[in-house]
Amino acid sequence: MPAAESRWRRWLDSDIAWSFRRSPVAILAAVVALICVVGALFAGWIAPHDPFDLASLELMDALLPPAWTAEGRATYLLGTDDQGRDVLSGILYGARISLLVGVGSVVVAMVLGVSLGLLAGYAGGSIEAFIMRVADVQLSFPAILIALLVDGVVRVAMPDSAHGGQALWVLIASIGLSGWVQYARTVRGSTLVEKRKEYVQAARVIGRHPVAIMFHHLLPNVLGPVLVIATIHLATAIITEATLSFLGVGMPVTTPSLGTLIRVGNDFLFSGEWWITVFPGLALVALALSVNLLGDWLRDALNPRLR
Amino acid sequence: MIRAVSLRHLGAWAIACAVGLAAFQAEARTFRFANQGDALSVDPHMHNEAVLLSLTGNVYEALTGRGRKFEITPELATDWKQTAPTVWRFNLRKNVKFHDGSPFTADDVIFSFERAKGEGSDVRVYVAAIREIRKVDANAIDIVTTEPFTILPQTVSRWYIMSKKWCEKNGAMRPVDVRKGTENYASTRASGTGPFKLESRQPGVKTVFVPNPEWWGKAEHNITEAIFTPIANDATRVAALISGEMDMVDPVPLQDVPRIRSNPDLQVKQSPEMRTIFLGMDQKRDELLFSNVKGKNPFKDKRVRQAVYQAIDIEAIRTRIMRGVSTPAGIMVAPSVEGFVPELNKRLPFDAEGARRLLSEAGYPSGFEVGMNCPNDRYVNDGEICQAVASMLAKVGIKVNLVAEPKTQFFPKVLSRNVSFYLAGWTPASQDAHNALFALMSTPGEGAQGQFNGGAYSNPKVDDLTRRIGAENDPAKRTNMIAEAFRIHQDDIGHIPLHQQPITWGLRKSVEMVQIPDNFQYLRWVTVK
Amino acid sequence: MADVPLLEFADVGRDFDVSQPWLERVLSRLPKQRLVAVDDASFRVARGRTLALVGESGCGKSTVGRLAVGLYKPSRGTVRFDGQPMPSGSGRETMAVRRRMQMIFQDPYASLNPRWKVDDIVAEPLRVQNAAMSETDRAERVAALLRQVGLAPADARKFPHEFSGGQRQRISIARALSSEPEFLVCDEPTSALDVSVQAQVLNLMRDLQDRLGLTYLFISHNLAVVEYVAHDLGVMYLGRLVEVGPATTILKDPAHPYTRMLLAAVPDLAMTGTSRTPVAGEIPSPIDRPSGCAFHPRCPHATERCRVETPVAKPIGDGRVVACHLVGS
Amino acid sequence: MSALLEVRHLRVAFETRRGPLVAVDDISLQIGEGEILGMVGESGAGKSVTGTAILGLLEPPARITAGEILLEGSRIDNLAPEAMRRLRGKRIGAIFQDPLTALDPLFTIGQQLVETILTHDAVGARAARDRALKLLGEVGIPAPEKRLDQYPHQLSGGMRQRVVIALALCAEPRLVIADEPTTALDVSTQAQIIELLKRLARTRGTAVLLITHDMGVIAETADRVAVLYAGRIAEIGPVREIVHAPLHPYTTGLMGAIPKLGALRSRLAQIDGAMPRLDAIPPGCAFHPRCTQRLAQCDREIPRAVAVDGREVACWLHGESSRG
Repeated sequence: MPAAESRWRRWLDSDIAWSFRRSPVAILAAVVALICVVGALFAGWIAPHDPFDLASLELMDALLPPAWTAEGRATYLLGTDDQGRDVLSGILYGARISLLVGVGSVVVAMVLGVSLGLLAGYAGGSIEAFIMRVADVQLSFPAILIALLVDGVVRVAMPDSAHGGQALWVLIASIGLSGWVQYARTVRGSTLVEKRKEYVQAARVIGRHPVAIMFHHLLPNVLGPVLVIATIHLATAIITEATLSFLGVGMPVTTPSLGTLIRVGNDFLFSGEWWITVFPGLALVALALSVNLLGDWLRDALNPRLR
Repeated sequence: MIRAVSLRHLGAWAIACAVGLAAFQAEARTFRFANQGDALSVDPHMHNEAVLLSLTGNVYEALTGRGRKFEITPELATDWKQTAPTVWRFNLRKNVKFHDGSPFTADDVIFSFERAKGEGSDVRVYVAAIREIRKVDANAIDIVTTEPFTILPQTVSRWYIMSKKWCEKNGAMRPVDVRKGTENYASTRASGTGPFKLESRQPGVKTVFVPNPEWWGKAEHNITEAIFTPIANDATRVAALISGEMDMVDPVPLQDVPRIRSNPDLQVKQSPEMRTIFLGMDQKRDELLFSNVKGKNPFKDKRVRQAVYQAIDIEAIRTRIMRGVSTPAGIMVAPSVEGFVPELNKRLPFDAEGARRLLSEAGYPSGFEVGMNCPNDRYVNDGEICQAVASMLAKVGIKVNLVAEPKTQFFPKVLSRNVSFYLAGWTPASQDAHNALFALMSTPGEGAQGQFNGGAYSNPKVDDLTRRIGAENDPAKRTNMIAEAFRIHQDDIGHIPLHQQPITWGLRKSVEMVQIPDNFQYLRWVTVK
Repeated sequence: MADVPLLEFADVGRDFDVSQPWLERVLSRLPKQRLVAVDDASFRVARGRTLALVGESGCGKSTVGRLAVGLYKPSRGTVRFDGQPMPSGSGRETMAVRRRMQMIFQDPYASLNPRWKVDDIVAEPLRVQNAAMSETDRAERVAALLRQVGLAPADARKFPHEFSGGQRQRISIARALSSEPEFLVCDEPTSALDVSVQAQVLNLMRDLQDRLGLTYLFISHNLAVVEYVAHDLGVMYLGRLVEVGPATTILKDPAHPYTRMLLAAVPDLAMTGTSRTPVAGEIPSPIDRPSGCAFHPRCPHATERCRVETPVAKPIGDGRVVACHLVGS
Repeated sequence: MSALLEVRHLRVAFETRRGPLVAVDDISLQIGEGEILGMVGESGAGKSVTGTAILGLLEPPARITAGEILLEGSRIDNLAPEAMRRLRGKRIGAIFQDPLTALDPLFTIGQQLVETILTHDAVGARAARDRALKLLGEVGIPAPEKRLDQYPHQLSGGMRQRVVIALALCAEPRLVIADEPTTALDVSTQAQIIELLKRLARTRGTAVLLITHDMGVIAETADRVAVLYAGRIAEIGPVREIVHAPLHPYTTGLMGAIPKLGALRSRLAQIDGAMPRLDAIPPGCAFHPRCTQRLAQCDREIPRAVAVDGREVACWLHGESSRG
């Protein structure tokens, strides 16, 4: 595959790759994020236990401290929770759900925000005014509040959605809906700049449909900043999910995300079983911080003025 | 110039503050207490649930009450006697006024009877045995029971008397279910005869009580105000106690008991609760609402119920989840309940292998799936117990789809019997086994019979015995009949009793408060040093 | 047939709404503001010829160009293409006309989508207007087009940023030619280019006209550039055509005072060292156009009549049409 | 004529991760009092970088890697930033292409002028205002009293550029660097600004470095001209001679490519190809791939500037050998 190889070489030679190699923070963040992502994706193979398999839980093994302490057991490296669930496995599986919700809600927010931003920027007039006023109004509320609101509405509308698989989609939808504004505003701004450029006019002269112009011409040119926002938003979305789960409106205990694990563990913080909450907490910090640092680096790397 | 004025202002203000503060300290004694949940309403007939009855029990009173030792005491009735097998004469306390100023009379008792047994009432169980109430005069009534009913004074102790005039005036003739979005005057306001008045209430936020200076009794407390706050999160509740924000919290999570004990300013008050935690199974429907088994109901098969029973490692629950302070139960009532049968209080052994065998005998060699409903803010570690049960059942092949939710969502489902498998707890309000047999284990029927029998367990023998126990005056016969009923139920595995949980309060050392086995928190016995 | 001009503007006007956003306008009680970008524009472009429009910023020449390709619809008057009024909308008729016209833009850095490869850019009109064409035919056509504008067929696989400004403008031209148009609007096609490259592009455009019989509407602010390409010339000032006619005639003997001023302002290499008197004043904003003849505040010959009465464009005999009170009377 | 500004063998490079890119290489020039030196070249030839280097406004990654710059005999390229800042206000003025960015939109024209005058001279506020008025009159702004209280956005482009020139002249600098001062303006306004620059040089004796891509502007304005190609001076000398009889093949091509009035629909002479990018400057004479009179040594050795008939030209055609 010489073509692929040369593309890889070109990538290695690009400014982004160069700036990455020059940034120890970015490398460290990437390594940590990679560990988190690999651990989450391959939880089924890596994790010593399956925390979702209720049959494998041993209640008699509950509340064991980490392996290196006197009462710890080697089979439970980071100890067990009150149900005898392996904390390490819980973290790996929990990170998978956190990542899934994070990525899912970023995709929802991105698709929604980019489409609305493109539409607002390209169509202008009352469509733009309407979309952007809605965005302004939403922006005056904290994202977590919007997410709580959406979540609450869905729960009232579908009372059983709080459980099982549906909770995941509800979470993705509510966090996604709370985050589209940033994308829409950025994309609208870039679209306003891009649509005045002559290549857009050229496409109009050719007679291309406005939707085609929006998606074929404008979209690729406004995606740069979107990528940066998406990365930073991923960290925010993971945190938001954790917050919602911590508040008890996120993932249920039977399929815990990192936030749920922290909430469950929180009850044991006073009583000395610190490992139940501290390790998921550290995992969350590592995941969110590394993704956020990567986003910061990407923003700087893509912004020539800061270079 | 401006500076001088403002300084003088400041000085005056500071003095005023200091004086005010001193006066405040001398007079005001506010008692702050917290529970993990709030009452749904302050209408005492709206919901038969301990937090509501406990809270409103400070404002409303019943004909009979409970003393510090949980004994039956005169309250709005000064004395009573059985005048015929089915007739009881209650002499009412004179010169008692409701908080709105209206006098308490026999009419109010009759009104409260109609209200408690009427539409919307959740407390029918307490008046179910009563056929009618006859007014003798303004201060005496005859209560006629349908059948001879020996434990009437115990049974009516949680049936609170409301003012007829007040209810009529404020359009609160019937209790309404706030869960259905309806509310009336009595949902957030109260006018009882009790030692405390309801000063204000913000549902879910706080409820404020102040002493009733015109109470008929002699105050045994020394507080000037009591503020109740629901704090759902265990850690937050404990933190509120430790930080001094709360004077008393209930419950203290078991894992936090050592920590509170080690605090020199705090104490833990713990005693076995009368409540029995149990599992219920739908044994009526031909097909379970939440299961992958179609066309039949596995729980109708005793072998399945027994398999569930024997799959549960109660020792593990006791030592790990209950931190060693629960009392495993073999029957549906606690040892402190009148009629408890010690020789029956033995559990089937934990035997996962046997459970699997029973399941395959019953035709489920690879198990089945069932939905389980569970409260997560009602009992001690309720959600955790359910999770543990789910994982234990998973080991024998029963896949449990657990729905753990706040009690406000949980209870309506159980009461309407729209559950397949559930966890609940029961305290016989009359302190008598009959209440458990009648409300929990009898076939759901007219009025309050089997009202809390969420799985509709039904055995005509139990029903018949229960009726006869209610009418039996001979203590020995009665005890035998109770034992017989429990034996039948135990043999049927109508429910799976789990354990009695401890009542665990966290208090400041400066607070004295009486703990009774039904975990009512009476402000009338609170003293703050 | 030959008598029908390929493009004809008949009393065409175009206004723009330049009001503040609705909310601000309502809050500060501002009236709606209209900008008359083009007014009373009448001219014809014959087949195979080049009409150059010249004028300073804000004179409306770019608006005329966009009206000519249908990017804007006229507020008044009619634009006819090949004798037919310009269709609007996105129907088949419009597409049929669109295929016959193309546009080349000023900024070679903005007129090519930076994320597209050259072959996609050049083939875009083909894909839109001739969807039935096979990929191989299309690739061949792109290669031929690139050769035609002096680029290598291998350049098709590159991105625009790999080219210099002049090369990009060639790509623009290739794209414009891909649908085999008869008519090209060239909006300042060389003003962003360096002189040496400008010469290349101008020569290329001339060659293409000779070879393909193209008709150009050439828009520029530079009279010297225009001289190299134009058969006919239109001079615009503040939205109006002040003088239209054969380029030779106008450049040799400008009739309108503004044309004269423009000619005088072109820096002349031959005049090195000698000083001359520049025209006074600057172009007013199109939003507040002077009354009467818009040029009167700067015109050395302005009379009272110029201040009051808008001059009507009238033929002055030698094929020219001039809008000035002082000319032809 | 003593040189007011002297640039000796200036070299400016951009430090990149692939090594330095030389944007200006071995440029030497002098400007005398009252003289206008035009600097012409295509985009990327290094004109603006030279101007910025003289102003001491180069920002990383660009920096001077060789050569020196002398103003009135003393070196200014090695001054501390603070000293250079004072010098820029006082002795070197600057005019840029976009007048709007050179003016602060939040202050009136008068405030900006008066403040600039007060920073450089210990005069009273009233005197400063009088001087501002005089300056505005001098740069040809009608009704200067009225303009003094206006904000930049209220002025037209030409007026703004005049204000920028007035600002540059506040401290009566000895040298003015004008970087494309007319590019953003309409032709009629451009002619006015050209006249203004010429008058300034004549009456005040200010030396002007006029950077532009427009040979026409140079021809009209400058006394001498330096033609830049790929960072080097191809040819430098009196405007009239270079315009009429260019020696360097690049200059010749450039002059031929400029459209001139009176040459109706004739074909333009053109130089094929384009100027190389900084990262791909050919060896030897950078122009050789485009040159029609290429010699054998052109792609090997960089030609040194030689004096020919009062000008200097860097081309092997005019080396030692061809000098008669």
